Amino acid sequence: MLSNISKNSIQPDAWHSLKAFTAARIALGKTGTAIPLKEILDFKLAFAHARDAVYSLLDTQQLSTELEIFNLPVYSLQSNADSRPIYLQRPDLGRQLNNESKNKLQDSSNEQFDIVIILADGLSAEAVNKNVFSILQLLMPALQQYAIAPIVMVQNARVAIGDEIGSILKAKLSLIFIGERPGLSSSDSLGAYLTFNPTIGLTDESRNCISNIRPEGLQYDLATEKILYLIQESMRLQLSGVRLKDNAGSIEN
Amino acid sequence: MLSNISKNSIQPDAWHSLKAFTAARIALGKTGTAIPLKEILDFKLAFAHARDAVYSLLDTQQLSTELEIFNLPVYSLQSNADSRPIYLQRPDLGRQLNNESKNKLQDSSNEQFDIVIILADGLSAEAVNKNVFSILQLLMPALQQYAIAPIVMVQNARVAIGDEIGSILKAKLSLIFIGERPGLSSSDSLGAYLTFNPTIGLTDESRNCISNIRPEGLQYDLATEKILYLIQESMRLQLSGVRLKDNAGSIEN
Amino acid sequence: MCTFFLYFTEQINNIIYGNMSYRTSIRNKVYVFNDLKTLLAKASPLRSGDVLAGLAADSYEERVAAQIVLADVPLKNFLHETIIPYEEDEVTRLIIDEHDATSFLLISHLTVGELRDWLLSDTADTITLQKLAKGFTPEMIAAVSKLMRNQDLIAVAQKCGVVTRFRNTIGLKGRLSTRLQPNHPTDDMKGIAASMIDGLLYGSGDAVIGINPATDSPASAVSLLNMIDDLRIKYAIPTQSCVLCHVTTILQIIQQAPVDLVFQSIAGTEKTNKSFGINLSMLKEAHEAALSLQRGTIGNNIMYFETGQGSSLSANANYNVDQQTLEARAYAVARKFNPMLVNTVVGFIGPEYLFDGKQIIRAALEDHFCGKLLGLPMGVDICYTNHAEADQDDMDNLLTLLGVAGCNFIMGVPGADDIMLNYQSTSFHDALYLRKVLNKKPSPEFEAWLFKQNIMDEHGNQLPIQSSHLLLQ
Amino acid sequence: MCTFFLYFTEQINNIIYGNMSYRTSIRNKVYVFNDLKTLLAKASPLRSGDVLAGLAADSYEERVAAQIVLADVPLKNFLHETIIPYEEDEVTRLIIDEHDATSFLLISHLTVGELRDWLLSDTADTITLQKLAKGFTPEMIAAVSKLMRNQDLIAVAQKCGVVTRFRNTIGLKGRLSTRLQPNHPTDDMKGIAASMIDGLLYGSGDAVIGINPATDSPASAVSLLNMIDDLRIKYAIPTQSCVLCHVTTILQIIQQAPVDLVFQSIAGTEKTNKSFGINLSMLKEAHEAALSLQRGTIGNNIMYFETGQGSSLSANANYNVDQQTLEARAYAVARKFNPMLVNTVVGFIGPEYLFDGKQIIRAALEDHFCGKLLGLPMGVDICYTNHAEADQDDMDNLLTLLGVAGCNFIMGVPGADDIMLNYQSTSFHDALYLRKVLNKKPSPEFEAWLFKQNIMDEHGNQLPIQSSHLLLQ
Ligand code: B12
Ligand code: B12
Repeated sequence: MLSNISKNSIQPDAWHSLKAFTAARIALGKTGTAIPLKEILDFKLAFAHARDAVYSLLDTQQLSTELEIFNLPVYSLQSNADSRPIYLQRPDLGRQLNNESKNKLQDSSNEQFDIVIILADGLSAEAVNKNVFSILQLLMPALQQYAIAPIVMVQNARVAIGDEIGSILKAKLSLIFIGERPGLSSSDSLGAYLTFNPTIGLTDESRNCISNIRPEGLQYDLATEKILYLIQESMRLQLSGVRLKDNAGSIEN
Repeated sequence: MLSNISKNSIQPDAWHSLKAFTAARIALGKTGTAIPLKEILDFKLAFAHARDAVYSLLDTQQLSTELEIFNLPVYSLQSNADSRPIYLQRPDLGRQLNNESKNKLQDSSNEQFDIVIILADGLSAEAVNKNVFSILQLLMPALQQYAIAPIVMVQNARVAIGDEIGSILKAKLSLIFIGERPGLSSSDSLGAYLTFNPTIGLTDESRNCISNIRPEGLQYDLATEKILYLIQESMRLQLSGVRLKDNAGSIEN
Repeated sequence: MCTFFLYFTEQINNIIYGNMSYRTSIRNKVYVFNDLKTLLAKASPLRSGDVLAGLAADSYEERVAAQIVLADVPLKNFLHETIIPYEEDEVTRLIIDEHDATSFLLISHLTVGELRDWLLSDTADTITLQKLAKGFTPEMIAAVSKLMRNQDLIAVAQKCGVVTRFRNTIGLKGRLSTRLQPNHPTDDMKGIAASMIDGLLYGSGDAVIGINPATDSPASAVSLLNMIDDLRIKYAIPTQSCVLCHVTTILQIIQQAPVDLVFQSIAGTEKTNKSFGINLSMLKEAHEAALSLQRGTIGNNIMYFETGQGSSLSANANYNVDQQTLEARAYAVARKFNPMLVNTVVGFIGPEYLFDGKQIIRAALEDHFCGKLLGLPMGVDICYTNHAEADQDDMDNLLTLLGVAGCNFIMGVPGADDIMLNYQSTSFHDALYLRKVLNKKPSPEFEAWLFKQNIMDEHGNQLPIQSSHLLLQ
Repeated sequence: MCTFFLYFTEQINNIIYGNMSYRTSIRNKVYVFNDLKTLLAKASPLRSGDVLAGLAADSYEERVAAQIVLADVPLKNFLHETIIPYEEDEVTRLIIDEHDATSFLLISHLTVGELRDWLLSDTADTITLQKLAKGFTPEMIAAVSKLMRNQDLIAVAQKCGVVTRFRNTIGLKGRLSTRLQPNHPTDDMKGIAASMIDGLLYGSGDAVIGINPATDSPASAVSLLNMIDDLRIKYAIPTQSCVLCHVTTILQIIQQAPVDLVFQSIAGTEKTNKSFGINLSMLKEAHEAALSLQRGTIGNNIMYFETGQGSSLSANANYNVDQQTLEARAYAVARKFNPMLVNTVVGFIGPEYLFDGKQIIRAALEDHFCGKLLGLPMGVDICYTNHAEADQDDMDNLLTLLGVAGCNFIMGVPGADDIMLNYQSTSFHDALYLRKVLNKKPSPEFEAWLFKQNIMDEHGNQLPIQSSHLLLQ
């Protein structure tokens, strides 16, 4: 009886084939009630990398170069959170432009705009670095009917910083692309938040969200479709947020 | 049945009178299996104060004044642990004199001594501030037959710093008084460690320890008795540590 | 020890400001707490969110001073001194207007400290605690939790029993249920189904099969609901489903879709709820609409709420009340609607509110305790994000502690990694671990189903599943 | 997930240095670990003592890399690559010379990672684990513990069973024992007796009544031993006593005093033990002397050892081995002498070795797991000092976790406050809490005594004690 100790104690799961349908950690198998060590170590390594992604930096250089084709002024701004550790502990500061940035923006223009597009690092600059240009390439041409404000890149930022930026630039609508917190299976997931009539002090019921934008998530074309639908509807109804529903037709059809 | 909720749920212990014999937290009573809240809060407050004691400072001013009556030079030195947080994390540094202190001591004398007495903050400077002078008042007169080195006060120090000090001063024996880690019921407990032939690199089997010196613990006169016994025996046997036993007769008799 | 008798606690009626002022002195230092909400905040165990809000005690001594004072505050005070004005906040109005004075009579003579001591006494048994639930206000329970050690929170919660029913029974003694959470970043039907099958074959999903949809599209919600319902009917699974979109979205589709439980995130102030795009009357409307569908077979607990410390501060809607007290107030919102499940998503937001594993563990035990005492079917999403100072070891600790405390349900996420919400929760395996080391079983109806499907045996062991298994067809 | 397959693990025999070199690469970064002891250190969960020693992994990624490599190391390697030279260290010699090759044969084909997976499997049951204990070396078990999550450490330890006997039986399933620790700063007989009575009336003291004497005076040790023995005989208490002075002091008095258990602090290297003033032959001498007294009535487990991570580094005797591996090596010393009790005093020394509650909890679970697998009757002194970053909540967590893990015994200190050793441990109440929430009982012989003395009823509830109670006379 005692001689039966086998090199492989794992009970595999018979539904391994289902893994084709999702990146979720399914069909891991088990030993007793536990996850096999191989999977645990894989998880831990992903954890190491997700934690690193939180500290990734917005590649403003690269982004600026890419954005040139849109022929719009580009600003590179900072929030009031001076460092990453402060950013993580002080979401309030991440919602405010620092003084220098505020001045820069205020001096920039007296025009009124329809839409301001903002690129913010959020919790994963990697997400912005990797995805935002691809989606803008699809989106920008479709926005030709609107007066587009200078593009704003902002570091150590939270979603609500779009309210300040939008109001300074007197934009009817702000669209902020921001890095979602990194997960183990995707440290580069982009979120887009849309706010009609951006004004300091707004809260999240006044926005709409398009989440999980990345090649393995909501793909660029579908994301663009959703964003365009929401922009049109927002402009038509003159509002955004919970009363604006995404009736663009489900992704599946 | 439900109306029986009483203001006082505590089941007191019938042996309250035993508290007279010990400062231990006995006869606390209980509610269910739990300690009554009043006692929990008392414990927490003591915890606050014990934690503060860790950060108390050696009152070198006051101590110097007090030590004057012994007519010995007094040195005030520092270990290589520059701050309290470093001290707590780096016991190795707390065992070394910093350079300045080392030089000071090396320059001080070429004599040889029998005994060097060291006052070190350890984990509670409070313990030294409160107790050491009282015990030295009893101890010093009894040490007249020995050549006593300058008294050394040292901050951010561990027990083994006595080895370096003793060897620089070429003392046959070092006696370090040091603050024991503060407890909830006594944040000012003093320890004394005695080492024959102090040399850098010794470990604790080579020392003797007299612990819990304070009015509510080992009282000054009894502590002095013990220390004197150990010094005499150490000098006689030319050793200290596990092979030197405290046969001075138990405290009780 | 004897030092205790040197501290004196006095409460003086501050005529000038028209409210109570609370004070004590320790070693000649006088500590004054201007009002109840300040006292509650200063008495709270340290957490980053209260520091961020500028409400935390400045020193450990000040925290203990506040606890000493709080211990002597009569429970009655909580009915007279509201921490957010009655006029300004519908949650306060709910708390005060629906407070059950009859149950409260039984404890109205106690102080907060006396309540703590009584809760731990043997006379505070399951039945008595159930009877008292409606007599407690959230603030009273938040207050008492601040005086409790983790072991107290566990021991008292273990004595509570809150049982709810829809298609099965959740919260019985010796049982541990799970929400199966098969999220997918594009709401892909096959991807979600794959995770669901995985979970079911691991014995997960008795509390609810609940999907967070990636989009808030009503059409997508309808498809998802149909998909789960088809599966549930096909395999006759005694459980309930939920798509966790915004309550307004559910209201929009409730007539066309098989809606079992109605979900909503809720918080402890009207203003925070407004930032979530909801208010009490919307919840009432949703509750009534769902009830009218009459889909529950053995019970009518039909709401699923999620909460979590920190959301009010994040929405600038905290009224300088500490985050744990606000969390308890969210439970007043929840209990108005007899929910099937209440889930505190404790480490979900991030380190700005709960910095590390220690704070997450403490908060989870508090939330579970407070919810249970207030009569709610509490589950906990044992979780953390990658920007917090926590890891799987902290979650293992919390998981085990909540098991001992008698938590109604936890999450079941494939491999503990939510690939859409981007955080780590508990895996299907984690639930099996907990059931095994504490000898717990799933909900009885679901357990019977697992036997029938040859997924689990009577000892609670998972059985080997062949590729020919019904669920894999 | 699929990223896993991108990492490759290779082990190449490094001919130049004559030992194995261990390496892997992650995202193009190559990680090389020169030898087994480096690998073990880098694979260790973060703790301050390893940082202090300069041995800890530089990043979380490096730690995981080391764990990935360690998983593939064959158990056999541990017999060939000693981490402290055989020639230099008697603990290494003990480990190698007394290794049971027959038991090892059963697992000799496994790697560390395969051992982890097997330990968690259902085939690794209590009896099999008991049979294997002597086939494990401390380093193997330390290695496997580094690959385990807290829940693994708990689940596997729960399956172990180590039972010892002297005058009662300690370590049976469903039992939780306590060392009654009635210390006093001046060894005052009445003071100590008062704490002893307090503890006994709270159902504490079945593992041992053990006093740390404030002085190391032989005369005082004799008085203390006589005092406990008188009390034990007078009330016919089925337990054992111990005075925790240095083993040389006990040896000096063993012929004149009623010595039940012989105590000594031990560590995992010869050099550290030397700094404690001991070596293996002294322990052997003490063991034999104590056995010759024949005081045990139902068994002959006669030694009581204490250990704790960090002592080797503190004595400059760590040979660049991480503190947890050294701790496991101390267990090899312990098991040589069939101890009645082994107690890891986990948070006792201070933050330089275990910084905060999280590190203390992790270390305690590791120690308990390693000791149990090596066949030792492990107890844990769940404790912290006032210079560490820990508090009662951390201890409540650890207490509860160890209860689930099946820890043999914990400490019983009046009010959790040791007034002589100056640290916080567990109180008599804590043990009652744990017994209650987990439905555990004391050692059977002691339980019967508690019934007889009307201290406890059959449900494990404490009975009210009148001042006329026998023990109070
Ligand atoms: C954290 C989080 C929350 C937290 C936010 C609190 C906080 N202080 O951070 C809490 C738990 C309170 C929350 C609540 C809700 N959330 Co949410 N949340 C997230 C999550 C997991 C991460 C967001 C993030 O990383 N932001 C980036 C950082 C850098 O920015 P930030 O400024 O710190 O974050 C702000 C926004 O994230 C915003 N926010 C959070 N959720 C939502 C939802 C909507 C619709 C909007 C407009 C804004 C918003 O709150 C933060 C503070 O202002 C995302 C999932 C994801 N993968 O992104 C879902 C997500 C954004 N939330 C979602 C939903 C549905 C909700 C709820 C509406 C659920 C409900 N039925 O009540 C509520 C209410 C939202 C509201 N109106 O306030 C959906 C949105 C779906 C969609 N496409 O519309 C997402 C995508 C998850 C999901 N699929 O279920 N959420
Ligand atoms: C911490 C501690 C330990 C730790 C020390 C490890 C470390 N790195 O800190 C450990 C657990 C290893 C330990 C072991 C022992 N200890 Co011890 N220990 C203490 C304790 C609780 C606190 C000491 C303190 O605060 N020091 C002050 C700080 C600032 O100085 P430090 O340089 O950091 O500490 C050094 C000394 O404390 C020394 N040390 C620790 N214990 C002992 C014991 C003796 C006899 C000596 C000479 C030195 C010594 O180790 C430290 C590192 O070098 C005291 C009780 C108390 N209230 O003081 C007992 C205490 C000093 N220890 C005691 C004993 C008996 C022992 C043992 C001999 C027990 C045994 N039978 O094996 C062993 C071996 C000691 C040795 N020769 O090394 C007794 C001494 C009694 C006496 N009057 O002789 C005391 C008073 C407790 C008691 N009553 O049981 N101990």
